[in-house]
Amino acid sequence: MSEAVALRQPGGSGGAATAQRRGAEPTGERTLVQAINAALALALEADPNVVVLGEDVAQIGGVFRVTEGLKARFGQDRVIDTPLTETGIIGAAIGMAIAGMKPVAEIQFADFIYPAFDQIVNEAAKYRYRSGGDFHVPLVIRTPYGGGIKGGHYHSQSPEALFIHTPGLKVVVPATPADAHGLLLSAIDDPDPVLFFEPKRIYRAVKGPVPAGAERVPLSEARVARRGRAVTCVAWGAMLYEALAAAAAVADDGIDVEVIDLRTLWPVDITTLRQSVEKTGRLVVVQEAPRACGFAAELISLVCEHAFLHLEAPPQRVTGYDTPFPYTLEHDYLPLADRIAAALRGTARFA
Amino acid sequence: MSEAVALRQPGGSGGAATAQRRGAEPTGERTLVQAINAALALALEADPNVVVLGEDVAQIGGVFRVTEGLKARFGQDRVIDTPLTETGIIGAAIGMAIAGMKPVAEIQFADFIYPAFDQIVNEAAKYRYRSGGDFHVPLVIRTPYGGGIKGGHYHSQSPEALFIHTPGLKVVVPATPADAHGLLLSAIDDPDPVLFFEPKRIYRAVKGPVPAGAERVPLSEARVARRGRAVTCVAWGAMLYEALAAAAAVADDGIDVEVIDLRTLWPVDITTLRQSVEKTGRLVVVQEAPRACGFAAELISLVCEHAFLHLEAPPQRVTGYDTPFPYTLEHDYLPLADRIAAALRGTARFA
Amino acid sequence: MVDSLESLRLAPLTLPPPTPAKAGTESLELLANVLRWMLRSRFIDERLEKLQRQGRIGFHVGALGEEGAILGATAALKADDWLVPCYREFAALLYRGYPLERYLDNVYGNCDDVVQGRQMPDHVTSRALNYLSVSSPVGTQITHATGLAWAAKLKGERRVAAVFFGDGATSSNDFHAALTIAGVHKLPTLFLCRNNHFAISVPTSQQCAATTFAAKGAGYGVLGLKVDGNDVAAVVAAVREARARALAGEGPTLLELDTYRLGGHSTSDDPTRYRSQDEFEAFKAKDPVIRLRQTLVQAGAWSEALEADALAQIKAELSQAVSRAEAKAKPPLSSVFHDVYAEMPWHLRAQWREAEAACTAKDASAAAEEGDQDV
Amino acid sequence: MVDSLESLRLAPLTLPPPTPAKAGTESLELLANVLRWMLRSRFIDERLEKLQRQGRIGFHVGALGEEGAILGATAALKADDWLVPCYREFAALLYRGYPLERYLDNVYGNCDDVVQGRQMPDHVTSRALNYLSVSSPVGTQITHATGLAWAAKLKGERRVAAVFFGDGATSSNDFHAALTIAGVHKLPTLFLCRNNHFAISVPTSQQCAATTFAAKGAGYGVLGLKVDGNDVAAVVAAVREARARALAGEGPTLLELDTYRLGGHSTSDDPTRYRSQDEFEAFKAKDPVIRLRQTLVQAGAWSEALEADALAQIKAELSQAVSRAEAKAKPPLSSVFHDVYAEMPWHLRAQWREAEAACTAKDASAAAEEGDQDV
Ligand SMILES: Cc1ncc(C[n+]2csc(CCOP(=O)(O)OP(=O)(O)O)c2C)c(N)n1
Ligand SMILES: Cc1ncc(C[n+]2csc(CCOP(=O)(O)OP(=O)(O)O)c2C)c(N)n1
Ligand SMILES: [Mg+2]
Ligand SMILES: [Mg+2]
Repeated sequence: MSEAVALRQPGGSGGAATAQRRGAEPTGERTLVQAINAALALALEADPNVVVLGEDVAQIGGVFRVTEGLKARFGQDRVIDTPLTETGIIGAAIGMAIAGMKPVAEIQFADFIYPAFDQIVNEAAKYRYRSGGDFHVPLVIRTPYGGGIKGGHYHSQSPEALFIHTPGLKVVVPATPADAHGLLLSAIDDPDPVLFFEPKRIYRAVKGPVPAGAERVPLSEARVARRGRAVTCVAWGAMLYEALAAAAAVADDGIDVEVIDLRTLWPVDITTLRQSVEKTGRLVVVQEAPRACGFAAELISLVCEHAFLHLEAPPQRVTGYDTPFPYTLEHDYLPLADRIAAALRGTARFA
Repeated sequence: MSEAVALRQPGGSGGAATAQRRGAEPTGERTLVQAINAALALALEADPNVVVLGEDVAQIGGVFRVTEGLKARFGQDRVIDTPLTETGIIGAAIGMAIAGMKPVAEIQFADFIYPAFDQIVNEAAKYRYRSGGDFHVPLVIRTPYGGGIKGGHYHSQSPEALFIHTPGLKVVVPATPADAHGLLLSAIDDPDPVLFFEPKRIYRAVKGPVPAGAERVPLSEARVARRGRAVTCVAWGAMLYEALAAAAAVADDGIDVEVIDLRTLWPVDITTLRQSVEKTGRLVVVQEAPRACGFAAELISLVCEHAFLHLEAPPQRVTGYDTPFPYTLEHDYLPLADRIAAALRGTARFA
Repeated sequence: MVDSLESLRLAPLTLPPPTPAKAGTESLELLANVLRWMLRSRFIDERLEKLQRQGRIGFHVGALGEEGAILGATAALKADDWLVPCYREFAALLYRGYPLERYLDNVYGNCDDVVQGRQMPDHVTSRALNYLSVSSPVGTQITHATGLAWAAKLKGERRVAAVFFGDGATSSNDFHAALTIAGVHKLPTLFLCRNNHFAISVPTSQQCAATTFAAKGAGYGVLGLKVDGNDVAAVVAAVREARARALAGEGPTLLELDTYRLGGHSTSDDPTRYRSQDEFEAFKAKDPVIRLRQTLVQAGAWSEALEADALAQIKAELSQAVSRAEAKAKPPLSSVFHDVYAEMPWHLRAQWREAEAACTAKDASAAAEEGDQDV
Repeated sequence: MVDSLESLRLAPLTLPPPTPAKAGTESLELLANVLRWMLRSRFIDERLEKLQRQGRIGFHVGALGEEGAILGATAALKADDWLVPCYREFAALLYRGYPLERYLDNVYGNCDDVVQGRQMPDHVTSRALNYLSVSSPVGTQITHATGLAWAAKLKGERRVAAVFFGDGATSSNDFHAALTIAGVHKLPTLFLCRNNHFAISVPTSQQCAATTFAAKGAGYGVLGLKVDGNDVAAVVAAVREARARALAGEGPTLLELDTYRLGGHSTSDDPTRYRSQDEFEAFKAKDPVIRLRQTLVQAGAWSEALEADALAQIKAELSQAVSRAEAKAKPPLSSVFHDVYAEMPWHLRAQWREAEAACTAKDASAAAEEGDQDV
């Protein structure tokens, strides 16, 4: 089931991906990869200070071809293949950013971000604070993220919680081509370091319209992807489609689920979240990452702080398990629609 | 107030630190530093495979003198000053551990663990799993941890949540000399990688009896540091004493607080936690680290999952703020007794 | 000892190959055996690439063109030596005696896979053969080798730790850390840099501005040697010397095994996007299989018949291993939850029950759907 | 150009000091100014150490013995060049024109501190003076310098990025990454390694087995030079040459400034635990202040009167700066919550309110307690 789901479009009120269902011309439809590529091209064109750097990003346009064609168009000084050092990519990008450039650094897989972890959490995240605002680091770190492509432990990880726990960083995970486009442009505008996680499972599986212009999607605004009154289901990235599929499945049982696509994980849009839970009284959070100390825990704690008296059932988590990400059994590991549907049913019927 | 608190003993049922209150002979009393030193000496003596390695640990016995005297006693082959590379300390220690040794690696401050982050989360944590149990990594990483010594951003951090989020690791934070001693011995026995965070604010401020022998304190067993019926207050490390001081303060208002010293953060002792909340119906979690995605959020989510119907008030967090750790105003940043007491009152009186 | 190594460093990277005599004490028999393994390695690579194209396996990362460096170095080690792989050295493991079928089990990630289908194909391991676990993050294994060597030294064991890594990996944090520590503590570590001229698409000229990777040794007080990695006899001799130095307490050696990746980076890669056909042809002429075959044939130690025999043998063995591995079941659901820790903690037991329930529900609904269809 | 640098590399690390003539075009005036700053630096170190012992400040990390390397290099740069500090280079910032009182504000972490008391003492910064923010993690600034130089190159600016770091920092991940990238991209970076012979207690012999830290350059295709860091004229000349190379597009230079830490690592350290009095005395004889003073006096460019004047001046300035900084208030509570992001998000606004409430409550209860006592 899950494979098919990944190919479907998000439903709901977002509008971003409704064109396909209405049978729009294929010309308007883009994949996530194409949307990101287009946003990068717009940014490179608009501002000479924007540079793209990372392993294999220039000559071959990245191992997922997200940066394809950019080197040919903007030259090797602005689209740069680096040596194999994530420490160096991020460390040097921080220096560039301090000097007034806008580096968009790629980490080839989110699983390989850890050699740069010190630079991200001890340097980029704290630079503005520790220099009293004298310097700041307008850096975007793009990286393919999440499971579902048979990548095993090291090509499947979802480390967003580590960065949300680090003050000074922003964390974005788009789920639709339009959002990928508009959020990436906002991330590049942003004066602070932004982690931009790209759900690679849906890099090509999802298509949708993308504005031709440079319209921004503002950071820290969630999107209600499906309206409902019975349970609030929060998701992001590739799991949004699983949540929507689960919502559709339980709708047959008369359970009316509201699905929220967070889009920006941190700083989170607490208003949308609180209002939804105040309405539904029930919460299910979907997260690919291992459960313990994941972002779902933070969301549940926030809801306890902001809307406890509205809760009519224990808030639930549907997550990856607290194990490394497996290869053969990845579909048993991932919180796919079946598991979400079961949690939605359990939560909706709790009394 | 907070300085004085740090010098007090834990109360409650633990027994570990009751001697001083009974006026025991000073000979039986040891600081946390002395307890850890004694445990390391016992381990080095008992097993030739145990080695201690890190920056400045040998010649000068560590910047906090925790390993003082060990090089003189066990030789430079077993107590080793390394070059300034946390990547190398942990990477090499993993190799040693795979080869059947029991390295006890020191990271000079928890704030400097990030250059080794990749080795810890991608290698040590996954080695048993990814080799099908063929190899495993019996490694202990000791590191001074937490704020309160005027260390600013980089000598004050509490990064436990990052490691709890990583499957395959165990995380221990002792609060009493006896626990530091017995838990460190258990950590060294343990066949899996253990992060052993030492609350440096109470390195010398807390004294208590330590067994002369090699009694172990088992991992994953919490300690009820003070019995009570009205609110459960969970704490660990240096904040335990703040929680106890707050409990004492609100006891004057007739609020009877149960204080749990987790000791092992992960895997957590869910039984003790659940039973306490089932009894009190109210929960306050104290955590030094920044709030978002910290361990307090996980504890609250676990309680929602295991004891939601027992909750009579919203579970509350008293934590560091979502900013880097400040220098001059560190006592405004830390979740000290005043702030905990306010949360205990608010939670106890919630209706 | 260093002198004799120095001479190898100067060996020009050109045809004709050195005569076996130049290889010093290497016996023709050993070289013939290495050639046989090189042919096996290549046959496996070609077959697995096909299986991947057919969608029968998910992925393969091969050693085309680098067989001489990998198997020459492996042949120079003793069984007791730690062998720390990168991800391209499956043939080294097989050479040490790992059953081919078990390797295919790993490629298929089935229930007999040593790592229970938890990792991608080619991420194999063997404690019995002193062969560490393959990891995908580039470079991380290099510090492990330093630690293994340190343990050997502290325990007074007569063994070395030899670690493979690529040219790209010399830029990793772990390369730097490992050489720093091994240099200071004179650890018996052999750093085997397979310079195959690319890190995926990035050529060595964009990886590092040093004239050679061997030049990095001096910055750590470590002897650095550049060896023609397609000259198998030279590789065997150099690794043997480095091993002898290590055991004599003279410290680690950094060996740059200069070779060339004739295939793509992995089955996911298309090398025509970043290298010219001319360059490829030039290096293909220096193929270590061609060179070693020529040498051995001239010396009367190899023949067409032997070659045909070797190929027939691996063909038969591999067919059988593939069909057996392919027929096996997936690992059980329990494999997801075991081996995270030595003992399974409460939360993983609970999550395992959750996963079982999810499976049961899925099976039930699948059965129900089938039932529907039957109607 | 490289030739003239090579000769500096060979300059023996012995007294007597080189004559000013050897320093090429360095004017005596510039050297006299550097000496004045070296004396100021030393005076400040000695005073701050006392303040720390008296409990009036929390911490200080000084430059005793390393003033020649730090100020010589700084004097060779232009105001426009990026200066990326480690944590020991407060004198470089003052040399560039930072007001002494503002520096003391940072040491006291008071309300006028540029970083609002958020960092430990000596973690100062100045955008106006192109002086980056001091960080405690060792080595992290080295890659930043590479990035700054990269930006300068891409923007076509005529400036270099010079970065200070210690001998211990050469083992850091960032050293390796920075030199790798700067080498490949020929970036105008000056890597200034203050080899003061210790990383806290760990001597260079246990830090790295290479004969010199300068030898590391070759592994990155980067020119590496060892300079007598206590010979100020040599430092100035070497850094000028390296700067000229960088601007000429010839790429980065790694300069090992061989010096010695005459003090403890910081006010928290007791160096007698790890080094002998004999070693200390031997290096004390090579004190750069003594050497430069001798050279300049011989050349008629320095005198006792000038020295007395310089000391009187810094004494007066520092007394005033200390008493003013000490008298200032703490930073406001709001400083904890500002500057995490450019704009404060909702959760920090909420946490700020929490913190205000906690303060108010504490003040109230303190007032109440005082009231109790009054009774
Ligand atoms: C830390 C890290 N960064 C990036 C990658 C993605 N990646 C996989 S292999 C590879 C190139 C490795 O090149 P090299 O070390 O020369 O080895 P080779 O594949 O050529 O044998 C890259 C960039 C990774 N696996 N790990
Ligand atoms: C990553 C990291 N590890 C450890 C420390 C603790 N530490 C602070 S300074 C220092 C020694 C640095 O030595 P060196 O680079 O030679 O500089 P020096 O202090 O001698 O100028 C150490 C180990 C740190 N600050 N950062
Ligand atoms: Mg390569
Ligand atoms: Mg030093």
